[in-house]
Amino acid sequence: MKYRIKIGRTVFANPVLAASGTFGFGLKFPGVANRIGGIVTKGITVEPREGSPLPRIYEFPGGILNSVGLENPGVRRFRKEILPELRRLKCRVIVNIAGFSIDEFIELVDGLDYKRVDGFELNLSCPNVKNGGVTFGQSPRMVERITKAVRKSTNKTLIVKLTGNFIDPLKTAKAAEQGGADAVCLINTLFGMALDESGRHFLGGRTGGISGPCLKPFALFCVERVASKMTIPVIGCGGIMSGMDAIDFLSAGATMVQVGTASLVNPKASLAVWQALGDWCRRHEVKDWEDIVGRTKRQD
Amino acid sequence: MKYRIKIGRTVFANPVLAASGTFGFGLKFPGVANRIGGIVTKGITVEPREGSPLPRIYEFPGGILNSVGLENPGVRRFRKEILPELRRLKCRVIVNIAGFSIDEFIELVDGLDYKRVDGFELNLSCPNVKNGGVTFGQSPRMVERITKAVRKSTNKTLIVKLTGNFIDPLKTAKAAEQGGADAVCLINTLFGMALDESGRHFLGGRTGGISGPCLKPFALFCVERVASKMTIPVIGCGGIMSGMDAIDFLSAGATMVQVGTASLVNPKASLAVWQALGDWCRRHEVKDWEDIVGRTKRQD
Amino acid sequence: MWIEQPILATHVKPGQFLNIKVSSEPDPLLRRPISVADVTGEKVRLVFRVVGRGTELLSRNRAGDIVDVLGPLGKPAMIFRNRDIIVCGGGVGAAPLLYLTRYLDKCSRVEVFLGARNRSQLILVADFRKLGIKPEIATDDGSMGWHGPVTEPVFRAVQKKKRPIVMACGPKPMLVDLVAKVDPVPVWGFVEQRMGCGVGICYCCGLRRKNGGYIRLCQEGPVVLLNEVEL
Amino acid sequence: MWIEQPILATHVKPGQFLNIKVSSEPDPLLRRPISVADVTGEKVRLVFRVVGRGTELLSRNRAGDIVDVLGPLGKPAMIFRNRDIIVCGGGVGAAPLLYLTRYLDKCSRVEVFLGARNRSQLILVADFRKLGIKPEIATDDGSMGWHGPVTEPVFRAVQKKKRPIVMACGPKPMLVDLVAKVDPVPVWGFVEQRMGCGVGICYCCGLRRKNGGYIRLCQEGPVVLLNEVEL
Ligand SMILES: Cc1cc2nc3c(=O)[nH]c(=O)nc-3n(C[C@H](O)[C@H](O)[C@H](O)COP(=O)(O)OP(=O)(O)OC[C@H]3O[C@@H](n4cnc5c(N)ncnc54)[C@H](O)[C@@H]3O)c2cc1C
Ligand SMILES: Cc1cc2nc3c(=O)[nH]c(=O)nc-3n(C[C@H](O)[C@H](O)[C@H](O)COP(=O)(O)OP(=O)(O)OC[C@H]3O[C@@H](n4cnc5c(N)ncnc54)[C@H](O)[C@@H]3O)c2cc1C
Ligand SMILES: Cc1cc2nc3c(=O)[nH]c(=O)nc-3n(C[C@H](O)[C@H](O)[C@H](O)COP(=O)(O)O)c2cc1C
Ligand SMILES: Cc1cc2nc3c(=O)[nH]c(=O)nc-3n(C[C@H](O)[C@H](O)[C@H](O)COP(=O)(O)O)c2cc1C
Ligand code: FES
Ligand code: FES
Repeated sequence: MKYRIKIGRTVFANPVLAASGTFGFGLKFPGVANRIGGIVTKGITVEPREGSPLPRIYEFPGGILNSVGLENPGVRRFRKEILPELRRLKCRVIVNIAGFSIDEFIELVDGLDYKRVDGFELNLSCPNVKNGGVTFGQSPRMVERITKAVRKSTNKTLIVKLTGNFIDPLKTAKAAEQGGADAVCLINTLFGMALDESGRHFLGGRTGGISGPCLKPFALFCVERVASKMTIPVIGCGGIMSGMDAIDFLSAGATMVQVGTASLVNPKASLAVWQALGDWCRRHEVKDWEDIVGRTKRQD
Repeated sequence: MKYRIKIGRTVFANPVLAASGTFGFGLKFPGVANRIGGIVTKGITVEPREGSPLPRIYEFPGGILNSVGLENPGVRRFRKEILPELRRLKCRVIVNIAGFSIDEFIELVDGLDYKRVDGFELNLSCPNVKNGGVTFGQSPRMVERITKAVRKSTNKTLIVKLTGNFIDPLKTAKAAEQGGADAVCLINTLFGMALDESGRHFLGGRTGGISGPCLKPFALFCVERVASKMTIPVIGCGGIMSGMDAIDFLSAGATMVQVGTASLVNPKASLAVWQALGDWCRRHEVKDWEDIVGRTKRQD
Repeated sequence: MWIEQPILATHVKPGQFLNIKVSSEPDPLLRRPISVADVTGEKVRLVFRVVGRGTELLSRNRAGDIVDVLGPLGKPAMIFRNRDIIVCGGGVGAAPLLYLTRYLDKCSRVEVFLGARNRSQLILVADFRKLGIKPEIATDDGSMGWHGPVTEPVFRAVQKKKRPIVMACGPKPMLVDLVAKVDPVPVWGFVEQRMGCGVGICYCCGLRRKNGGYIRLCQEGPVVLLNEVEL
Repeated sequence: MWIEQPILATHVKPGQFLNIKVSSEPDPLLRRPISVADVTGEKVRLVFRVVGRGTELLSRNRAGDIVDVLGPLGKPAMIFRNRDIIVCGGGVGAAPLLYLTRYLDKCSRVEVFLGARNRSQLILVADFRKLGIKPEIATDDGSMGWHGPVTEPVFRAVQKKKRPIVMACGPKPMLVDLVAKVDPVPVWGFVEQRMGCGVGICYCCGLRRKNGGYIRLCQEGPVVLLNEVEL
């Protein structure tokens, strides 16, 4: 069986990506990055960002809350310091970008028009920033406008990362499709918060985003809801910890998957997911991804 | 300290209720029901409903998925067989009602105009029915229309139970307030689904609703978001397993809380939550609910 | 596994089950239902097979550990008097039948049939013998007793009786096969179904009746007249 | 607790930590960071206090158990040569200082100060002695050594030295107090911060620098020049 998958102009060696924000820039673990489908970088903004006050992470049964607040060096330092390093990687590199206006999104793709950048993931779903992020992703109109504007500026592969927070992702996925996206990624973290014993917000950023195993049933629901109604592929994300989790997302209709929180627990998690997925396919003599992708609906 | 709380015309002995669908009709455990603030019954519809095919429950790290599908005897048999039994209870009884049209909601409150019914909780948020339920709760306009219509038909206490699925609960809470609700309850279960090893839906009803501990961070977020912007009280619900969980919801702005899934694990859970909450108040020498309710915002 | 709880031991009847919180942690969250296999003095005996994480955690308990148990739950099985009762257990399904047989044996004529995949999967044979009953054995691989499904010797036994009653516990396919084979003889069976609360408050354990509607297995069951439900 | 892992033991340097999955279950999900307290042969020693569920589960390990450990992580502490080094540990903070002192002692003049709430909370005193160092003790209740905060004897010691360096580990209030007291003497401290990955890929462990920006504690730390960061 051929494991390759093409999305936009990019051919991925296999359908497992490291999710944005949970694998840095892939440089710490090139041995992992080079053996999975590719990596999605930490979100990059036009200006450098310090991120949220501490603490930034909270644990609860089944998942975590984070409020990193898009800490990143900004596009210029990313270009100068990180991009050259990324040339060492052999895998596909998708840069996750977060603009606070349409112009910023264009500035970001214009400023990253390098060969080493295989494509962009538009982060229209970060719950940890005041403007932009999830507020864009909650408006189908904005999703379409931003996608369209970016599409005009670049021929590179374009993934739109959507939210399940307070908006039907089918609406925003349709908008991204309309805007010319090559794929949508479902889903980013869900809104959440935690208090300490004195009733104060536990996280420095007050509220955060839910990720980890407990996100899976909801993310799977979103993927199934959206996938069969789209002409562009869906990338599934949310609580994938194992190869079987990945297969569930493919069954629900995802063409590829992203592994997030699992990498915090085990930096090799995305590779482990891919290996387990590959093993499963061999064991079940899967001939073609098409046999698995979307099989839930077909078996209903 | 006085633990009593008044919502609409109803005085509750304390702020802990058993959530709808997770405590039957309160008749199995009168010793629990009579010592908490009150019970909310399993959802009642006009016609009897068989509910969803099996299995109806699935477990994952941090929570469960259920698709009971509103199995219930219908309003007539409820009136004939269950209502007389409910007279044995001394606590407040709120009947959770689920109509599939505005007329049905009116039929339900009209058919339940008995003294033993202290109030109604409009279920505009059930994810396990094809029409009505969450589809009503995703439309602020429908929420307002239904609430208004029911308000005209009854003077009893009126709670509107809202969803966090694909809609900003602030919008629907405002609509419920506008419609004349005495309180809103946040939140019902989140959409979710699970697959079995062959890629088929695990639940007989295909998709289900997420509840349990992992729902808490999201529910808490919803409560905080809504509570400070409303003139009517918010009842918090989602993942409350302990007294400390309840205090978190009060801190975030809830006036009362409902205990759901915890009762499946331990039928006395709601009473245990109330006892722990009471103990905590005594230990911290709380003089008034107002000292706790909404303290997070005040301490920010 | 034995649970020592005098009140429980005094009150629990054949057919009833316990709902056990296998871990004090929130995961796994739900309790696991296990039937009562026997009662001796102040002790309740449970026999279960490790099939997943819940039963695995339960099996880790050592003598002296305290377990969080809810019960007795469910409706006691009917104890028929002066009838010919054929008791049929498959695999770990033999467990609850032991306690049931102890009761039935006092007031009816009881014959016991135990089936399993092979000899080593057979359980509680000696315990039945201690009741003074010699269970007939059947194994799928013929490693002991009748070579084939236990439902066959049961079928033959049923034919010899007047107005017999079958009481069975085992895997779903066995129960389905049994009901079909002995039709129209009434078969009372222990049914397993995913449960939420086990106490009748969540409606997660519905079992479909042939003439429509669901019953709550944790209330009307777990022992039900199989002829009337959809398995 | 001792972990036997030859490669780990050869490579781990003072100041580094391990990130430990305390349970094979998904809950608790995240690893728990624990500093290396010492290395003997092929064994790495960890000393930790049970403060919550994670450390509780970790403490349940018995000799021979296999633990899932990631490391060595973090930047090794600076090993200054030919300087006067004042080592200051508070409570369980003494742990990573033991291994550090073993290194420092070979190339600098080292004095060790250990503080704790009371005598029974003092740890590793004998182990320091085995290095040939006699730690000065301070307890809040005066049950052993100086009666008062350990930062006071440290302050006095610092004043006697030329260009001293303080290396400290302990609760945040102690570190804050220390930096203020000995100012402008450089204080290198072990900082504890909630971590996500421990390997620099999640940006959850930010520590604010006084002149702006965050550093990742798991990368630039856990031992950092406290004078430059906001605690
Ligand atoms: C009334 C009743 C009596 C039972 N008595 C016995 C007994 O005496 N001995 C014995 O070995 N087993 C018995 N079972 C089955 C036993 O409850 C399951 O094997 C057990 O719950 C599986 O849990 P697990 O975590 O090990 O497996 P998992 O595969 O992890 O189970 C996951 C989920 O499925 C549920 N589940 C899985 N299988 C079953 C099942 N067959 N029935 C109900 N829920 C299930 C669990 O409750 C849990 O929510 C009984 C079941 C019922 C309903
Ligand atoms: C680099 C580093 C080295 C450490 N070395 C040691 C050591 O040698 N000995 C020792 O006893 N302790 C050490 N700690 C602290 C130890 O990691 C925490 O006590 C432990 O993580 C608490 O987990 P818990 O589940 O028991 O507590 P919980 O209260 O359940 O912790 C919940 C969450 O908080 C985090 N957390 C809680 N307290 C801390 C803390 N102080 N620092 C970081 N995360 C925390 C946990 O990672 C977890 O995510 C170190 C911490 C860091 C960052
Ligand atoms: C610490 C952390 C940082 C994240 N940062 C980003 C980010 O910069 N951009 C983004 O699009 N998503 C970000 N995410 C979201 C993840 O990429 C992923 O969508 C989400 O965590 C759900 O998947 P998971 O459950 O596998 O983690 C972050 C998640 C975590 C936990
Ligand atoms: C088995 C089950 C049945 C439920 N049935 C209803 C219902 O009939 N009506 C309703 O409004 N909510 C129903 N709910 C939702 C709960 O009342 C509650 O809002 C939700 O479970 C979240 O709270 P929890 O996490 O404490 O369970 C049900 C939940 C469960 C688990
Ligand atoms: S398991 Fe809850 S009603 Fe039967
Ligand atoms: S803990 Fe993840 S970057 Fe430091």
